[in-house]
Amino acid sequence: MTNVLLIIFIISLLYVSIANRIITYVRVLALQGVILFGVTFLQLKDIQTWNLVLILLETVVFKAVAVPMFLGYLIKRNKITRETEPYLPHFISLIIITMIVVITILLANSIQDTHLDKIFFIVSLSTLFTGLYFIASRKKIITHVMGYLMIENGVFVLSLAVGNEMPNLVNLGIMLDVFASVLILGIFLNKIGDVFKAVDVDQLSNLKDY
Amino acid sequence: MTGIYLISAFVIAGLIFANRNSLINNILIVIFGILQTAFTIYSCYHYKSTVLEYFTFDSLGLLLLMTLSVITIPALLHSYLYIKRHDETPSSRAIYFAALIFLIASITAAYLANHIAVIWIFTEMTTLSASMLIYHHRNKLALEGTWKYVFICAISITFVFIGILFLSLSLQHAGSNDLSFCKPDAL
Amino acid sequence: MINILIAILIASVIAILSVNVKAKGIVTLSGVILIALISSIVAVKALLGHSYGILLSGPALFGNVMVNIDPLSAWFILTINFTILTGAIYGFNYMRKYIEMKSELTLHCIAYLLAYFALLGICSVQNGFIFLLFWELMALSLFILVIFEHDKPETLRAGLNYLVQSHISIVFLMLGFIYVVYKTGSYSFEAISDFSSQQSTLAGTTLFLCFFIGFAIKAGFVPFHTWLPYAHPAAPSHISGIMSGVVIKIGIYGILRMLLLIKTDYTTIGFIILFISLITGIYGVMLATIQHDLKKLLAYHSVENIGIIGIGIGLGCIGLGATNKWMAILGFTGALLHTLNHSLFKSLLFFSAGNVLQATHTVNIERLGGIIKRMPQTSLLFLVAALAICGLPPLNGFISEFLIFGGLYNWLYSASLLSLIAIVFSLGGLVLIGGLALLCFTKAFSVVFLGNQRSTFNSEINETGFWQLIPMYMTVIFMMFIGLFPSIFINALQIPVNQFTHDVVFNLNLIKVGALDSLKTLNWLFLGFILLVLLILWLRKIQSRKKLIERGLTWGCGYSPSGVKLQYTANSFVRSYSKLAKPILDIEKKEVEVVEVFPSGKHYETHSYDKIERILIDKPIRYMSRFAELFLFLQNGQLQQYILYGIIFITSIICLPLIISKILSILHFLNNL
Amino acid sequence: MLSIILILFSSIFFAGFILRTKSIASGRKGPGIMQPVKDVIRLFKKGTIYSETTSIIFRIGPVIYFSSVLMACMVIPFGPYKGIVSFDGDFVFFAYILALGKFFSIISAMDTGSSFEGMGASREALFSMFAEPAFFILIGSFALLTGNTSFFDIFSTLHLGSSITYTLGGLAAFVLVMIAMIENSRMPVDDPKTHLELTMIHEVMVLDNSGFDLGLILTAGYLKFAMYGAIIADFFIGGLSVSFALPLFLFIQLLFAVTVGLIESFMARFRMNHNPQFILALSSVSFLIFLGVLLVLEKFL
Repeated sequence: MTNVLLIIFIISLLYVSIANRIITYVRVLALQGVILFGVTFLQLKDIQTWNLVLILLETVVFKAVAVPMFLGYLIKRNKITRETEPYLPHFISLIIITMIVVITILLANSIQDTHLDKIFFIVSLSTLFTGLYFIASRKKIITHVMGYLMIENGVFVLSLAVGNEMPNLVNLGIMLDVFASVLILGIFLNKIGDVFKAVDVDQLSNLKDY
Repeated sequence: MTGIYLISAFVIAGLIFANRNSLINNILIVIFGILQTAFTIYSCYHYKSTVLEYFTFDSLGLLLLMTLSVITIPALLHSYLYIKRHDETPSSRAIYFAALIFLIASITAAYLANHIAVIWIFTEMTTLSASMLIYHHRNKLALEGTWKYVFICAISITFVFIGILFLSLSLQHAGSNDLSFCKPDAL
Repeated sequence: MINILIAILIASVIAILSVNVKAKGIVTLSGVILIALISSIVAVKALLGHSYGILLSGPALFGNVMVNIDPLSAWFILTINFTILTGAIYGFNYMRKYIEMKSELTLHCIAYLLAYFALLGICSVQNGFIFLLFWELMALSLFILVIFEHDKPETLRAGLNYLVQSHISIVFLMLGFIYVVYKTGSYSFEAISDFSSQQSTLAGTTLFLCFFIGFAIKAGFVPFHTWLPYAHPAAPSHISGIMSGVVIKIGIYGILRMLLLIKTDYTTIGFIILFISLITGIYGVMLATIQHDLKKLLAYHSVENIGIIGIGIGLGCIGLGATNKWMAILGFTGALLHTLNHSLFKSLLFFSAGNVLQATHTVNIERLGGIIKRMPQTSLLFLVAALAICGLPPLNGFISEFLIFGGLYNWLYSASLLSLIAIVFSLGGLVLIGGLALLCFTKAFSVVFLGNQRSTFNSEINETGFWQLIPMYMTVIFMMFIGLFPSIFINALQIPVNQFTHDVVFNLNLIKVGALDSLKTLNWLFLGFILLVLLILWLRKIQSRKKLIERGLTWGCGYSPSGVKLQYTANSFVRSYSKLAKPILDIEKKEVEVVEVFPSGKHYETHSYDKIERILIDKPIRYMSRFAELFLFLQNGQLQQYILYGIIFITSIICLPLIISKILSILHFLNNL
Repeated sequence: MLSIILILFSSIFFAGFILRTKSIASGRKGPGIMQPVKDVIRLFKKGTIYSETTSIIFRIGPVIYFSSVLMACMVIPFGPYKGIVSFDGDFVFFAYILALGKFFSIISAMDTGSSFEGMGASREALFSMFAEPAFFILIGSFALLTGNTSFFDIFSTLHLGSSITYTLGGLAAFVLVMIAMIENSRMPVDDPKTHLELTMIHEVMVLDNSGFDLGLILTAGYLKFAMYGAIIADFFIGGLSVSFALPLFLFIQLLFAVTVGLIESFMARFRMNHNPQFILALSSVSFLIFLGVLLVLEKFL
């Protein structure tokens, strides 16, 4: 069951790469939150109950509901256009993300570690790199935030791999999630939307060396 | 002493943030300067000892701490003059100094921490306070700088977390789950 | 004693911060006097053989701190005390002109005290860690002192240049200390001694060279001298005086201290020091001669004099290596005495230059002239110092150079062919230095102070106030005292020099060897010379009483317009020299060729530049910045690209071990074929 | 004591001999031997005129110049007899006290503010600077040869035995003659009789001096000649007894004066910008002497 959920997770990544509208990204993020909730529920059986509850709350309330709603609110409030506006065509994005997944599989195959659950490793790494690729290849700042959230999800998957032995690390990861998301989204909500009317990264390139 | 230092530093930061009276704020800043210096001297005399389980006065930490403390005094003085000259509002001044003291205290704690997760936490705290300082002027450039700083730092801190995860994985492989840098008795 | 000194320091700093601007100087001055008094008492005792030593317990980080004032430290402390004291008195009056720069003055006063304290600390602590702390304190406080007039961009640039180069010096010192700590685990100076006696000679020599470079940057040995000609002119005159007088001497102290500690092959070290010092001396004075900026000229002369001191040290080392006792004694005595002498006459020269600067607001010697009629006291003080720096009898400079010559001639007896060649070149070099110094100071003195005034100034040129002249007179009296009664100082130097030679204390009255014996005769000769001059002056007075004494125009060979424009300038004075030296130095000429039948006014300029600086500093920096410009595109302000760099980095980090393992397996496969 | 009396004695006649030689060489009868001394005595009786530009430096300059030369004479020995003083390294004192005199003569020339005198001063400073290494290396070589470092000890232990030592002595004499010429600004470095201010060195420096001061400067010049003559003579009379040494000394002084006169009569003056090369060549000759000394001491292996 866990494996099935994780494969759906990877498919969501591929879907995101060819999505045309920003609202799709938000939905995919919500979906990933739900998947993570499922994985957590199935994976973390050995830890204390209150800890598990905290993690589950985080995935459902924070990742699957609050953040997507907040993103939708932001898009409306700042009147962000619906197109995703990538630098590269969707077709190439798809190829690149497929390549990322293939390479991570190859990479995971070459690791000999009995403690490491391969599928977690593959999913988390490919999510991570997809997120990074997202940030590097999209024009809008809000998509950068989404790329970052995707990276967080990848990290969360990885932390689940060690969650049973070290629940503290998962807590740390949650702290990171909440903290960074609040900080980044807070700045975005409060200032960037107000100060820069058309929210394009090209406007945010005045600080440079030449 | 370490606990006292951390608590009082954060309390001072909080008080400065809550308080708007410039005289009391200045007194608090001076108190913090003295506190920082005293703590540095204290740590010099407790070379290679461990406190509060997670903090160790090792050579590297001490060296960096001394550098920090040497820079702290002029930094506070310069901030005082700078703020005075730029005719700030009481609230922005309070935020500035609270963030500065918060930053210095978190850096100190990060230097002395002997556990990778503790370092990680304090590093995140430095990101938070430094971004407040960067955003001090509240203009377009400051916003851009803050955005870039926060964003890149967030990604980097995520990667640090991934590193910690990998480390813990390989530690399990080696049959251990202790994430501290070195045992107190190995110092 | 240490507690009292620190208490005085802190009390003075607090007092400076709290009193009003007029009293700051008095507080500083009294602080300096108190510290000088206390440290002098201790130092004099140490110089007489009762070393002051105290072991302060320190934290485990750097171990216990030995504060030890041995005779060598004592000699330097006394030198520092005198120059700092005169500098403080002079500066107290000099800075009155800047009374409206309140905060700068506060900082200046505090930095002066701190620099003084750091200098004393460097001379007395025997712990590498604390030594470096004091060294840093000195570098920083001097930086603040130098950039007093920080609104001038060139001052700030000179200050930064100084700051950067002092930190390069600190890096080398740190390397040395860390090397020792790494090997022995202790910061104390004894560890250096232990280290060098345990390790091979090569290790000892390397360690010494590391320290030598660090100290040489401070002292201003060529090619590490490039900060000196910028920092000295930029600083206020009393700071130039103490910088040239004592701060660069701290480098000499460091070299001597390391010589005491490191037991190694003294002959090799001696030859290296001798070689570098000769180049330093000759190059310094060669460049000094063509300068048009009075303070820059003096700065290059500091380089030259460091060379002379270095020659003395080099001779001493070679003497130690060859177990030629008298050569070592003469070399070290000459070097130590010249250290004192140079700090005296160089500070005096800078003070005089400061007087001229305040009166005329320029130090460009081509614009000055005829100042002796307006400022007779300053001019005569400058003249005396100029005579001393040229090493002319009967002043103090001659004594120390005489001792160094004595060391050189003493070397002759025990020398191999190689050292004989070295002797000839040292002799030739030393004499050439003397000759060029003569050329340079006749130029400087005569162009600045003699003849007619070359340009008009806005304000009336007046003699400097009495109180500003007092420290200068103190210095002159001290200089003459050394010149006329050198035996006192040679005797005082017995114990410090003895630290190097490990000889029984020699009694000047009993030795019949070499140049030391000659000093007694020289005493009488100098007195005789002064008497002779007075006698002839008296004779002339008697003669001229009955005769007609007229005043007239200068003889202009039948053509006598007002002589201002026809006067010989500094540039023309050294023209034949600069033509000869042109291949070695870097002299840039700007002239306009006369083509018209009726030429209009033409302008002619020459500039000199330090060729070593151009080759060693400017060129590499240019190449480096050109190389760095290639990477400018990286910092382009695009957030995504910054993230991209991260991706590339992480990918390569992950992939590298894999690729390497694949390559290794291919190699393995190839090997097994 | 004997040496300074002899130097003073020979200085009285020295200039006269030079003048007489030159007169004879050019086919004239010339003034009497005592004429230069008479000139000086006349100057001593005269009044003085000072330029309005000058300061106190101009007044004390000649006095210090004269005193320095007189002091320098004191360390010169006469063969087996010491000078008034003799100590290790006295030639350093000798050179530096002369340099002191030169310093003052240069700055007093610059004090007048005249461009001609500045020109002379500049040249004097440069040329004497280049001459000093030659002198020091020369004396250093003989110090090495004899193992002593004072004029008296060097000369009294100097034994010219083999042919190579005679060569060295001859070369040394040549270098010293040339140094003397430079110090006194005579031919071939400088021609005091050109009457062209642009080409003179020493003479042009003292254009403004008159009366007593000029007398001092001229006397100092004569003393310098006799002093260098005495040094040259000392090379050859070191080991001899007085009865031989005294006539030989006077003969060498005479020979020196005649040589100077002959050089001035028959040689052309160098071009001014060739002078530094010539003077540096003297240093090379001194270096040769040094190598010769190494040969004598068998330091070459």
